[in-house]
Amino acid sequence: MSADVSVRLAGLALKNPVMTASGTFGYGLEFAPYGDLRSLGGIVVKGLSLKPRLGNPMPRIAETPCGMLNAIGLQNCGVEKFLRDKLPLLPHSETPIVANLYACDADEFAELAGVLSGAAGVAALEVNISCPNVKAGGIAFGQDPAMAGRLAEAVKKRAGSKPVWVKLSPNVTDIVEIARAAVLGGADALTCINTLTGMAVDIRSRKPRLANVIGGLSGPAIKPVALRCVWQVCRAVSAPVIAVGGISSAEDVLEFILVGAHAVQIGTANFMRPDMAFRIAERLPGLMEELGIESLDSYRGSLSS
Amino acid sequence: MSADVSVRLAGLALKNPVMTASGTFGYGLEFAPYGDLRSLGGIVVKGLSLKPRLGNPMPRIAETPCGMLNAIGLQNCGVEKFLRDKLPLLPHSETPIVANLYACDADEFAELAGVLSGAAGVAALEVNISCPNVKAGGIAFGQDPAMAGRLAEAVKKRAGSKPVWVKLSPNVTDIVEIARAAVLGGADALTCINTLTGMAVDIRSRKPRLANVIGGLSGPAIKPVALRCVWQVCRAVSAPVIAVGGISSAEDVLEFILVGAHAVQIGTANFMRPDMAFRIAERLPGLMEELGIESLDSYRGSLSS
Amino acid sequence: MGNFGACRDVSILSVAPCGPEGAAHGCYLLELENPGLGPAAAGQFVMVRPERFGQNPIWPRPFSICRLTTRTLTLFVQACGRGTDILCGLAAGDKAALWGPLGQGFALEPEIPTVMLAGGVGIAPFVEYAATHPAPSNLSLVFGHRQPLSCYPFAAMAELVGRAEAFCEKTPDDLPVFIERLDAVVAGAASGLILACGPRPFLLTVARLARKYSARAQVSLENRMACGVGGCLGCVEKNALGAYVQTCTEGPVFWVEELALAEDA
Amino acid sequence: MGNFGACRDVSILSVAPCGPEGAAHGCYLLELENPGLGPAAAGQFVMVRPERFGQNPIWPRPFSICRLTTRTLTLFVQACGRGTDILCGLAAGDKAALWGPLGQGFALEPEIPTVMLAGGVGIAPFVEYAATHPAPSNLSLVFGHRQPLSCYPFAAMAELVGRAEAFCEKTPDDLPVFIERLDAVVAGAASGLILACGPRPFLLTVARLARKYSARAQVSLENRMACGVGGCLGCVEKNALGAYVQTCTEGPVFWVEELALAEDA
Ligand SMILES: Cc1cc2nc3c(=O)[nH]c(=O)nc-3n(C[C@H](O)[C@H](O)[C@H](O)COP(=O)(O)OP(=O)(O)OC[C@H]3O[C@@H](n4cnc5c(N)ncnc54)[C@H](O)[C@@H]3O)c2cc1C
Ligand SMILES: Cc1cc2nc3c(=O)[nH]c(=O)nc-3n(C[C@H](O)[C@H](O)[C@H](O)COP(=O)(O)OP(=O)(O)OC[C@H]3O[C@@H](n4cnc5c(N)ncnc54)[C@H](O)[C@@H]3O)c2cc1C
Ligand SMILES: Cc1cc2nc3c(=O)[nH]c(=O)nc-3n(C[C@H](O)[C@H](O)[C@H](O)COP(=O)(O)O)c2cc1C
Ligand SMILES: Cc1cc2nc3c(=O)[nH]c(=O)nc-3n(C[C@H](O)[C@H](O)[C@H](O)COP(=O)(O)O)c2cc1C
Ligand code: FES
Ligand code: FES
Repeated sequence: MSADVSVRLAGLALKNPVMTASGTFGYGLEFAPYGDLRSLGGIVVKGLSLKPRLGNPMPRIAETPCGMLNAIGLQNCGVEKFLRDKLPLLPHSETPIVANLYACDADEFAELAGVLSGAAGVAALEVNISCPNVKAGGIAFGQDPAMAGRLAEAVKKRAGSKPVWVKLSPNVTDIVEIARAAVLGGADALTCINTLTGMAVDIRSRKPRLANVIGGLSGPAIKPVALRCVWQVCRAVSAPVIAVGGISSAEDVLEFILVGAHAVQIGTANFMRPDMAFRIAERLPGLMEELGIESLDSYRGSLSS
Repeated sequence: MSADVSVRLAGLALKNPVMTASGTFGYGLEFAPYGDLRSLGGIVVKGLSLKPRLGNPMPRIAETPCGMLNAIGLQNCGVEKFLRDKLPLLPHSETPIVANLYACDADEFAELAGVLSGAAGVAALEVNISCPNVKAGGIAFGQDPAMAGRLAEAVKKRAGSKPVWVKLSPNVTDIVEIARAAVLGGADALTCINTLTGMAVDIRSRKPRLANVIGGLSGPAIKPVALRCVWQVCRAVSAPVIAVGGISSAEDVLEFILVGAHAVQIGTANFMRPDMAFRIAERLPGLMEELGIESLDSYRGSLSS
Repeated sequence: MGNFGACRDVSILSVAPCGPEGAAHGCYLLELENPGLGPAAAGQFVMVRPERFGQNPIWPRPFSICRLTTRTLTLFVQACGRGTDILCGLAAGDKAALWGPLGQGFALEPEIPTVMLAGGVGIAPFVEYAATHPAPSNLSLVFGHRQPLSCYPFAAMAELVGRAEAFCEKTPDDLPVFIERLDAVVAGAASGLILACGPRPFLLTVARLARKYSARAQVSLENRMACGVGGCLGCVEKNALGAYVQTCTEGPVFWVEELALAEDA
Repeated sequence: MGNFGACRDVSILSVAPCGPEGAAHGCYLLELENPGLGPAAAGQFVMVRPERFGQNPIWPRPFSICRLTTRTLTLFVQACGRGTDILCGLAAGDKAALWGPLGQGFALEPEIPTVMLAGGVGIAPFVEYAATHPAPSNLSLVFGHRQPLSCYPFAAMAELVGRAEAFCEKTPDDLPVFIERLDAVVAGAASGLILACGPRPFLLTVARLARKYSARAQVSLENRMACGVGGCLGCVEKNALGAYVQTCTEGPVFWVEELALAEDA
């Protein structure tokens, strides 16, 4: 009798709660040599924009204690090319493929949603209103409740039948306020959290370690912040929450389910070893059995205090 | 020819920029067996309140990747007992001893400042408007610019000749806004940053790892966030900034000076080994010589981009 | 770097499983250079932070002084997590920061019959206690354990002290039997001195029995510690007056009646 | 845990200083189990992440395949930071995650006179290149180094290839002399094939000289990498079209004219 790891998430049925986080798993295909993509609960691809984007100058990444900084700047091949060249190669009929959307204003977000709403192989739209690494829009969207609500609404209107997830920034005074606004705007689920804004410098060259100066902090270092954000948001809104931030083991997955998350995404940990997400998905049912947890539904949000 | 590590900081002359952070160095005396307290640039003692405080229930601390969470809840012996029993034992004529103030409202802060303004051995007052671990006041003060300004003003009015430092929270959308308000309110210097709000749970017992549920994240894990905050604040205000967050080596000290800090505080790293702050203070001039840095004044804020 | 005082960088002299089955059960004896630690009372502890920790884990780890000679410090360590796994995987020559002796040790009343109640790794401080006791025949030891007896430094102690018994807890059913035995031991020793070290539930039982029989008893707590020197206020325990006291400086050893021991901390 | 594909857990077979002075200068040869890596082209690399890293450092580390046999993979590693220090301190039996061969190797044109320009640890891929080249007498090696020559796998290569010379850069004054020598070498080899691996300034010099003499040249970049498999977009380099290309999948070896090599990255 194996533990039940299936999850219903805003209209999607996931085999298991282990998805991959946008920007840390390429377009999925890069990781196919390291595991069976169909064994994952879902795959969120690199942030897509209407037109291809060059991204930021190099260097773009820096290592930090138990984590890393990135300022990729949303380099991507554009939504058209993704739909034409990448999506057909992904196992979209067996595993939900989620598009992560980046745009500079509400109109552009709406247009992008419109393009993706018609793509059969796309299971959901994740709206990135929290990228710290781009000049226009980006994080500012995710720091203003009114703006967050407006963007959620704009995307939802054009998303057709696709569920809309809004991805929140932790770089705010009150994440609950933004979460509520996004749900009011029409978000079907919330993804918590994007990176923390950080910085690193080289004392010898006297230069920032990222050409962009500031970047997004991710990895195990930020797990306590992610856990706090997910817990706060789960208590405040009824929409399901997808947790992301520093997860690198099946134990970590259960921590986030315990505070109320429906599913999780593996981000930076995919860099620790390219089979990480596969290993975590495989390990989860066994760990649940060891702990006497019959199903995620029974465990979810059962934190006592 | 030894590098010049002396610092002038809002009216104080420090031998070197290496101070200790409030709450991580007891009342100073606890660390006397591990080094010469007079060799430090300054000692900021545990947060003091008008009356003694019990603090939060246990457990109060939890280890996290490259960091820790604490929810001590400002347990302290009260300002009277500090002035009577602790301060006289500290080398206050050779090393600045800084009082860290905690109170529940502006009146109480003002009263506390009044008491401390008359204490000859206290070199400066650091106002903690950013503690995430107490119910009343605490972090909420540091998240509202108007409130931050009001508290700075209230303390400054009663501080007499003592310089007033305001300690900022990173748990805000825009730390610069709070920094500006504190300086307008009369802060002579700003301390950046207090802890990030975080959480940890135990998947077996299904309980939070802290009795207080949430706590403050500190240690090397948060250094990139602290560095970003210090850089932002230094560019925005002319008041000197005292940097704190994840510093655990002389190299780290220079990183913060490079982005504009006047001085630094060693916090969680004091737990890694009780002679940490002493070692960093001793190592700094040698490191500067190796890098060809003649004085901190010449290096401060010299980040190129 | 100079010497700053009581925190020293020392070499690991040896790491060896305790007994033939020690490795399989994670029980090790670590021998470190003694850099000149002051005189220690049994029950005091040291903080150890191997270089290998890097920045993760962040905290040092507290261990009872198991045996201190002029040249060496021996710790008895159970590998049960990240930090102890790293420690038990060290080799001779590896470096660690070491400070101590810290805290308050056990009461020593040489003429008084003294019962040592030890649970698991809680036996560690009693090795030193017995070895430095002026009249070890006044000592008796009751030892509850889960791993094979040879994994603990029990045999040598048994030879030294007046009386020693071991109780192996193999299944949960054995627990009430052990508690019954403890009840009898405390009842019989109520006029002497009782010292206990072990997991928290074990100490709570001892505290309850001490109250029941009005015995003079001390317990050694193992609260989570960040600094070990009184600087963080993280390791506190509620005392009988309702205040939180630091177990690293005012403990780890307390008289039972000093504390308001809660079931849940 | 099952086997998920091309990322495997392997044992370290040995870690040994390279030459009698290797340890003093941080130069090591690491021998790992070859878990069945597919056929590799010299210039391709592997990602290695020892268990010992824990969660800090977070990234694996990229290393050129220095020698690959059916049973073993040899890396030539210079200890120069946190990760390489840990790697060079490993012992036989320690475990590491290993994936590869990754990226694009050097062009192989057996009949064409080929000059290998190596700087420091940049010699590593050329060991494999020479060992697997069908006509090594067509190869020549120009090697710039700072540590004693015995710290590098130079001698064995010198025996194998047609011509080998080494240039020791002892002081900053030696640099212009070395660059002059490189100028002459590239000028003389302009009709053949030039391959370069080493620090970025060295590669920039080679690229400049290749343009100057219209030589066909490849350079192997050592950009910072987080994933090594094309997943993070962190390791990019600007190409001649102004786009950012991943050096882990489209490189690390590039034809000089493919790139817009900037002095400063
Ligand atoms: C005064 C004192 C003396 C001790 N003497 C010994 C001894 O002689 N031999 C011995 O093997 N152990 C002793 N311990 C316990 C030892 O310190 C812990 O087992 C060790 O710190 C766990 O570290 P870890 O990284 O392996 O475990 P972790 O991975 O950190 O945690 C494993 C478990 O141990 C608990 N834990 C973590 N840190 C501590 C801590 N500092 N104190 C108590 N529990 C903790 C955690 O909550 C968790 O349940 C002593 C503890 C104290 C406070
Ligand atoms: C394709 C490729 C092949 C390589 N082959 C070899 C080899 O055969 N032998 C060898 O000794 N080294 C090789 N390197 C370089 C090696 O990966 C780095 O020396 C190593 O990652 C540094 O890790 P560290 O933790 O010791 O240094 P860190 O402490 O991380 O940093 C030390 C210095 O190295 C730089 N650095 C950090 N990470 C990298 C990285 N991933 N790539 C390049 N520079 C980095 C930092 O900016 C810093 O200046 C190769 C690199 C690449 C990309
Ligand atoms: C290299 C890198 C690129 C990322 N790109 C994106 C992106 O395109 N869109 C997005 O919404 N989040 C992006 N993120 C954020 C991650 O999806 C995730 O929210 C964050 O890294 C926290 O999770 P982690 O700690 O598990 O990495 C990126 C993160 C990294 C490290
Ligand atoms: C155990 C602990 C107690 C603390 N107590 C206080 C306090 O009383 N007042 C205060 O202003 N900050 C307090 N802090 C915050 C630190 O002074 C510091 O701002 C923070 O820990 C970040 O620095 P670090 O990463 O170097 O520890 C405390 C931090 C810790 C870890
Ligand atoms: S462990 Fe820090 S005060 Fe006791
Ligand atoms: S290292 Fe991640 S894309 Fe190249």
